[in-house]
Amino acid sequence: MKVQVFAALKDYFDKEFELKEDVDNVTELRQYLTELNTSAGNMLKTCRFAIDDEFVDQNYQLKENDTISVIPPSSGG
Amino acid sequence: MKVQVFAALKDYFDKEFELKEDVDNVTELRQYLTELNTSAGNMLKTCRFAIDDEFVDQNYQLKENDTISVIPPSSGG
Amino acid sequence: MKYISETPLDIVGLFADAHHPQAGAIVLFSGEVRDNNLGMSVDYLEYEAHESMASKMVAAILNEARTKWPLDIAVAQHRTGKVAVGESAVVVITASPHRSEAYAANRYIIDRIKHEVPIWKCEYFTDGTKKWGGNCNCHDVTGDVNKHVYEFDQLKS
Amino acid sequence: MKYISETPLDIVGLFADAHHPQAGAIVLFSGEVRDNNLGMSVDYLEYEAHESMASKMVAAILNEARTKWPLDIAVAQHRTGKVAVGESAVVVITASPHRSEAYAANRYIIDRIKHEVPIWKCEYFTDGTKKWGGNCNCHDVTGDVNKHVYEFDQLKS
Repeated sequence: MKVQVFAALKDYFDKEFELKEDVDNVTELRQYLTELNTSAGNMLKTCRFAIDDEFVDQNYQLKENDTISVIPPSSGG
Repeated sequence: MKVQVFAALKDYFDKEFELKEDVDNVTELRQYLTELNTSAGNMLKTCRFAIDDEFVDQNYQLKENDTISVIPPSSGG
Repeated sequence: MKYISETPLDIVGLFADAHHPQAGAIVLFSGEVRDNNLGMSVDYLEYEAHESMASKMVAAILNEARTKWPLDIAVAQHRTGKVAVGESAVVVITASPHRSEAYAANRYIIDRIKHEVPIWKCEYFTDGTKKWGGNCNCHDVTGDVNKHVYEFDQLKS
Repeated sequence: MKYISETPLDIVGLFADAHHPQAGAIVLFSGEVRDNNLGMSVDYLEYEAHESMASKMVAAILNEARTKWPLDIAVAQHRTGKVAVGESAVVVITASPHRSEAYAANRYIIDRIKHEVPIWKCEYFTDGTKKWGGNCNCHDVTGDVNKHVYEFDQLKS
């Protein structure tokens, strides 16, 4: 599974990285990333997750070939 | 005193004409114009009057050298 | 600033000038001539103004908008004479630090221009007929030719 | 239609294309980079997008606006990369037969883009520091990252 992060999250994680760990769903992925870098914890709480350009909810079951995007709150405009 | 009319009023009156009659104030002028062309009566009821680029009220005392503009409701934009 | 123009409005030029380092939001409104009105096919419009009075009133409306909102830019220009379908009859540009004020001021300015400023349109239809109007009929509701029903008043903003 | 652009937004070109014989009202919003924010002097901004996702979302927002209002034109484009003070970061153009709908749709589109579309700005200040953000913080109020407080909802319109 691949993880892509954006914007301020790039100060805490690589922009894109391979995830070998056994995480089943979005909730577990959020926990895993928070453990990986605790100072990103507050930010991760406000992030949404997307796969194939669509937001997925907390219970989405991650699949081996998924590329999951971690989407902080928007600040466009 | 000179009278200037605008827009649809030009279908009923000359665009600009000299007024020799003895009209004292705006109310009398409106009455006079209505008598001059009764089919413009309804339109004249909704018009405002202006002198030197400023609206004047019903009681404004007309002076000999005034040029008075008869202003139908706006339809700009 | 020219508020009443006999020649086509230079919207691109007016917009190009409407930038300000403190303005984060620019709103431009262009009122353009439609090819139809009231079910009739429109050939062109002709606008007439009491020019000296209209200029002063547009200037006053822009100043009042500046007292109500923190505007970096507030400009408006209305066309007179023959205006073809698709051409702009009136343009309003407002700019402010944040967008809410630029939108609100823009609506305020165009509403007041349309209701109050001595400018009139005559519609020429493709069947050869013409019609003055699309008048402000607010006096039917308010009972007073000096009292108007503005769209901007109906918004909370 | 290109919704996300790495090159400067061609506002004049987009506006020139945004005419329609049935549209009497055209509203253009341009969000531009201010020289200051939160009391700090801004050097430039840099915008990042999840581009494929942002493009689809802007397209969807424009379509939703078209279902809510009778729009002849609804276009929007957001810049990415480095954007200088005074340059436009986002443009929204709406056109409709009457002005009320063009204003309302325009606000709706920019509000939804700002709150929802995965685009982020990083501010670079003249003192050499940078700051991500000006984030949508609606979740602080709504308790849900998917629920936003829109300006357009606070207007009656």
